[in-house]
Amino acid sequence: MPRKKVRLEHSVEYLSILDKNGKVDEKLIPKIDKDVLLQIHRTMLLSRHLDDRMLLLQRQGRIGTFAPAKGQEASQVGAMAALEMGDWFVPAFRETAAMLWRGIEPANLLLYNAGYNEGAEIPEDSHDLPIAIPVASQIPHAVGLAYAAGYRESDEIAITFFGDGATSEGDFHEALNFASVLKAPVIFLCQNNQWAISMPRGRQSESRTLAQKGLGYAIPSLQVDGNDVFAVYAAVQEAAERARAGDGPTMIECITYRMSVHTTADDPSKYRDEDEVKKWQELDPILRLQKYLKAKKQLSDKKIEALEKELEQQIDTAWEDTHKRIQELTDPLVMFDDVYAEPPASLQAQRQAYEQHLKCEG
Amino acid sequence: MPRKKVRLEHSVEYLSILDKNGKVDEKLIPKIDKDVLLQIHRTMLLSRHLDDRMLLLQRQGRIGTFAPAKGQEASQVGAMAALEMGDWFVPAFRETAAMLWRGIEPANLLLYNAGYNEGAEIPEDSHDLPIAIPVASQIPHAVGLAYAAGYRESDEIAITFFGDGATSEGDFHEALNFASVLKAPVIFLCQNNQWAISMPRGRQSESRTLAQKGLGYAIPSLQVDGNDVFAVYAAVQEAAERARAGDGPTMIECITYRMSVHTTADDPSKYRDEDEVKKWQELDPILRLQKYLKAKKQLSDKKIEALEKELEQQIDTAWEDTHKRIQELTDPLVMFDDVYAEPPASLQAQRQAYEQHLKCEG
Amino acid sequence: MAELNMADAIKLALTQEMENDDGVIVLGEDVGVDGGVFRITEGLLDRYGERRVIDSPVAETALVGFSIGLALYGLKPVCEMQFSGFSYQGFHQMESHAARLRWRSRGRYSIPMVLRMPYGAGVHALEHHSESKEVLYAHIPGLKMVIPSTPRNARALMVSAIRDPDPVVVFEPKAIYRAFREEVPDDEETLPLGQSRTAREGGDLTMISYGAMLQRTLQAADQLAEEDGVETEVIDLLSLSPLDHERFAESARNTGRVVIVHEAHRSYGPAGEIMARLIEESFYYLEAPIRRVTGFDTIVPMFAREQAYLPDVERILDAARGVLND
Amino acid sequence: MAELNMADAIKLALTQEMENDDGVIVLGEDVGVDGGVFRITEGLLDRYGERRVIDSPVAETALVGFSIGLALYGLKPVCEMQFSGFSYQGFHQMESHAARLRWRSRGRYSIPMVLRMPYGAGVHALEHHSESKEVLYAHIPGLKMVIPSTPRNARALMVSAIRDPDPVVVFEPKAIYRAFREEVPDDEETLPLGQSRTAREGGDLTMISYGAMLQRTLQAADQLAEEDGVETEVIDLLSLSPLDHERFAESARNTGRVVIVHEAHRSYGPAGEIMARLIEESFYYLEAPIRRVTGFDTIVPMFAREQAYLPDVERILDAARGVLND
Ligand SMILES: Cc1ncc(C[n+]2csc(CCOP(=O)(O)OP(=O)(O)O)c2C)c(N)n1
Ligand SMILES: Cc1ncc(C[n+]2csc(CCOP(=O)(O)OP(=O)(O)O)c2C)c(N)n1
Ligand SMILES: [Mg+2]
Ligand SMILES: [Mg+2]
Repeated sequence: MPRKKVRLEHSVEYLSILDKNGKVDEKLIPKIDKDVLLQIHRTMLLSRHLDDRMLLLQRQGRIGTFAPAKGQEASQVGAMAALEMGDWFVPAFRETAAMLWRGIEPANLLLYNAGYNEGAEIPEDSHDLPIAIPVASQIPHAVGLAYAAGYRESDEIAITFFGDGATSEGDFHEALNFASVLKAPVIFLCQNNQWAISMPRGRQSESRTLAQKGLGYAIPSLQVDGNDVFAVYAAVQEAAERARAGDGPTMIECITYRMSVHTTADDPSKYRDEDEVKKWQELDPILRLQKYLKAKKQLSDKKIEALEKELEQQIDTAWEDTHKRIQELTDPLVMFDDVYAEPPASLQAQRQAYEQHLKCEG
Repeated sequence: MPRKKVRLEHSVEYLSILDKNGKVDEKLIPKIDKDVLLQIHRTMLLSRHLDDRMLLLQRQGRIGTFAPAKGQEASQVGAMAALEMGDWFVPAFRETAAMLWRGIEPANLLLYNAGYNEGAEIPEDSHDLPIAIPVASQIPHAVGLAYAAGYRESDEIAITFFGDGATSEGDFHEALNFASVLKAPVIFLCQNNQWAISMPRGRQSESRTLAQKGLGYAIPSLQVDGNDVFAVYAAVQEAAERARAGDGPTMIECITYRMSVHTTADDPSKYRDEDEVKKWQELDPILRLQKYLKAKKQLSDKKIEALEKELEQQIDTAWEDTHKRIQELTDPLVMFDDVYAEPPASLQAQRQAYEQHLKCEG
Repeated sequence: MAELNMADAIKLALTQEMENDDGVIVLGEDVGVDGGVFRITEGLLDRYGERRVIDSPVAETALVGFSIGLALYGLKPVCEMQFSGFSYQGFHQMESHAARLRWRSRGRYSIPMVLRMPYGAGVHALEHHSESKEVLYAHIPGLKMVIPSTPRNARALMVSAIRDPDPVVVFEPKAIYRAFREEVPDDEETLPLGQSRTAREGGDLTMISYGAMLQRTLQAADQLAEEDGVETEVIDLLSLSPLDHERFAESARNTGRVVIVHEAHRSYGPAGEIMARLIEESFYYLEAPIRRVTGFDTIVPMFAREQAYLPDVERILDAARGVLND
Repeated sequence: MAELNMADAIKLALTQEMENDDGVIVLGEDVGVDGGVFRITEGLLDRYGERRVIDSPVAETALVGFSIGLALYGLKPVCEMQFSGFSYQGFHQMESHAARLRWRSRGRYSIPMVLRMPYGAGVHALEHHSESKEVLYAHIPGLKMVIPSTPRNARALMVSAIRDPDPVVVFEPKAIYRAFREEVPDDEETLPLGQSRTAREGGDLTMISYGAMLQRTLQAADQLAEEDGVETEVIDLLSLSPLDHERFAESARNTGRVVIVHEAHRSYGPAGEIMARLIEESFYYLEAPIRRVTGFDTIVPMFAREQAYLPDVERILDAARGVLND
């Protein structure tokens, strides 16, 4: 009759496979094809270079505000590489590396960041969602997609990305509960990059881990070293297996770090110490993977150098293409497109009136 | 480096003191003055009788829809009795018993349920909030009130009531996180009455307890037998001490049962078994307290009978008063009151036009 | 052909569309076992099972966001908000995503979802159960918003809404769910979204209304004919967005005198847009100031006084006679 | 007296009110250490400490709901939504509680809170950062909603909003946060909420605008004077709710010709209500159909095309000349 302990369904574990010197725990390392692993590395590096270039372009006023993925490449590419292309990818706004893995063209990202909706164009057969900016608001979409896939007896599952800050939003909470009660085959991937703009992780929530928030929904949840591409891959692979087996959602907290600005409109010197950034630079996910690959003789400094040159050229070309396309995208009437499948009469009238106005001005 | 367990800050316990035969665990029973305990009993019984009367009045078409508290009297009165009148009481829509403990007049409740805003009138010095109907939406208010009290260096704390269904809403989640990071002196009292209209507790959330949702915020959380007035009192008392000591919020899940309809607009026979109700009737919180009081010779069947007669008379009088007041409340222009401190000109104009219209019709 | 009330007519639409298309999924709080608090979805769970008729936790944001996910996959969710007064909890999902995902993805995705909800006063309900804030949805580009007024058009609009490739918000006038019956064809019937109808013909005065207020407007029109010998044309909007101004502007050009009736609050209520369109389309024909009979800029009072809040036949007649004498 | 831009003028209002009244609490995402993403709250944390300047988790519902709790206690929360496009997450708290608690408690409680947020396009921002949906708030009884247009009135309105016993939504035109400076008195200054002003006098044409669009409207007015010899009276609404129609209706009675300019979407946008009031108050004086120059019924385009979405001087001139020639 007195106070008794209630046994919970789940506990929280922490997973790490690759250490900062490039050494791995061989018992835990997931099987990844050598080519695939090199592709993972290439994508992570491309993302890093693209981020750097975009920062430059933004500072020159050539493109607008964007949110760099720098430092989070392992969390993103590691996760997507563990999934199928038919699986549904539901990003927030910082998933450049994940988007690149999915085959989204750098030129499209550049165009999008230059302020053109055309950059968000998605091929008809793709299962990628466009960027979602309102924090956490994309999470329920992934649950719906996953449920729908299950309803259609497809093998597809869904993954959604969000940040540490997003775990404070109601959308996060409601979506996790839905996923749990409906056993939706979805993976919730929280990139805990330690900051939500100026709010440090420690003040976003009092809970020791963000993973433990999953306990409230009886969702299996774990923390992984998010700068360790193997740990992320392994965790997502396991979650995907569970989802495909009909065992419902998983929550994964990737411990990572936002190595750059929040967005290009942000000035982190107002709120964080450079020392902290330096500390995390030692845990840089790309360097760690490179150490591993070099030890395994799958990569060398020379090869990396050559690869970086190639990526820079790829980005040069992409920006040239983008630049050209921008020159062509002069028609403001595009803003009337795609509001509805069929524009209603009043909207057509507005378009025509504006067209007329432009003609008269022109 | 491999998978390691993360130690959590809290665990979930279950507390029960009074068993269904009226026996108590003497080590755990909170100290409650004999008079106070009789007052608790009286309020619980008044609530029960008022519920029954209101059901009758509703069926006769004399009052409108309301949500009976029947079965949840211990959770409500036990909680409020453990607090001070200066503490802030933030109810949802089913807190009749708690409201009665706070001194709200049965006549006011009747008037409110008859469709008159006047029934929600609150004395100037009261710290009671009016009924809040949107599920979970009142929870953040309690956090703000509690924080404000702390800011003003007052000893006051806040308590808010909500149901099992409410734990699925984003408002619940965001409010608990706020309370935790701001260490607000607030008590979250979840009356898990097993149903949210037609949705059973088991399908509202997959988690074994609702209390464990508190773990996601590192909020000390416990489950109590909500039909055991001593357990509820003890838990709230402990939570209040913690809050007043500056140690922040507590979440309490009271396991109780909605013995009546969801509201008078609801027909539970569509979704639940009478057997379930019968099972819970054996755990009726009023009967359990009466067994205890009778065993302690503080109450007898005769005294109970006399008390019930007295309460019925009290309700008779209240309804007569209400009935009279309704007769007087014929002025529809009241609907323009209290929208703003000072009605803006356009609203005044609307009021005048309507007044004019009524005169011409009249 | 059966005589149905509006509740049953909507149920017929849902049932037939679920039967026609296994992509149609019904979801909401208490829509399954309980059949919905207004019994609109009664019987669907037994017929189509719990994968297609989803009793959801109490969580409107997730309900709407999850529905968007279903729609992204190509399903056709019909999501119920238990009352329009609780739909604001899911509003940001409608504004930020349902309305924009076609646009944001340059047409790759569409959101063929229906968000249906009872709205309006007059059923002796609790606070928040009598709202009429259709403007909040009608103002959002990318959404459509319709409000039926009779059983037959309720059924036809619901079918069209379900089949529409874009998100459609359906406000159901709960006050007339069971107020009267109308013949509703057994066979499928649709109505184009964005098209109003002439509910009564007349050449002296134009009255524009929709939803539950249409009945009162028609009653006033009849009384005007009887008592004043005035023939009123009554336009039933049916769709607030897109708003079909052609019909009412034409009527206004013909009569020169217009009264608009709605139960939404007055300021920034739907009448404003209707008046704007009338100015744009028929200004030179107007012989008197357009009048509007609306809910007041007060909170909808608790039910003892809700009829005072609502436009009634007297207030409509007052305005009509005012306009006729201006 | 200092020359301040609008951002600094608002900061001045906040600082002085925090200094005057220790019940004023500032809260929002990144308002503390970071000083707000637009630096409006910069310096407040250092001065008033973290009990009064609260850096909040990313949770708009709680931000608004928590502010309501502070207000219930008698404090005066000034709550920032980082962008108006993310305020819908907290909208239900405004609609269901902030607007109603005075009414619901029969005057026992009041909600002296300010919900302030940057709104509008023109700063090359991401999606959802360029919204102008003021109608959503202006339509709700129980709320007030103001939109300043210059540094000086921004400061004065903010002070009045903080002191007002009712909830006030302040939309801050972010496009002109730093666009120009104006003399702002050091000493306290207030402006009654619900009062418009005449920003320019003239007898030939009335133009009505507010917020960031006011500058463009004034520019168009100047151009009309120069090029067409037309004198335009420009009314700056300042307050959308309550809406002060006296001033603009009077101007319309004088000029007979009216153009309304706003960047909100056209359908069910603010112009509708303004046109309704004009019909009600000045119909017989109108010599031509009122015209409105507005944002289109499209989603605000990404920034490469946002200027095409926004009313510009050309479109305003077009409408003005149209009205003058009608
Ligand atoms: C609903 C909402 N509120 C506020 C914002 C403004 N905002 C953009 S990003 C951000 C912080 C997000 O932090 P986190 O979830 O950790 O993601 P990160 O930026 O670190 O990737 C905020 C507050 C927004 N985009 N959406
Ligand atoms: C935001 C919101 N959504 C839906 C409703 C309709 N509704 C009223 S009570 C209720 C169920 C609430 O269940 P619970 O929280 O367990 O409280 P209980 O009724 O059992 O006391 C629902 C869905 C509402 N009032 N508010
Ligand atoms: Mg983050
Ligand atoms: Mg319940």
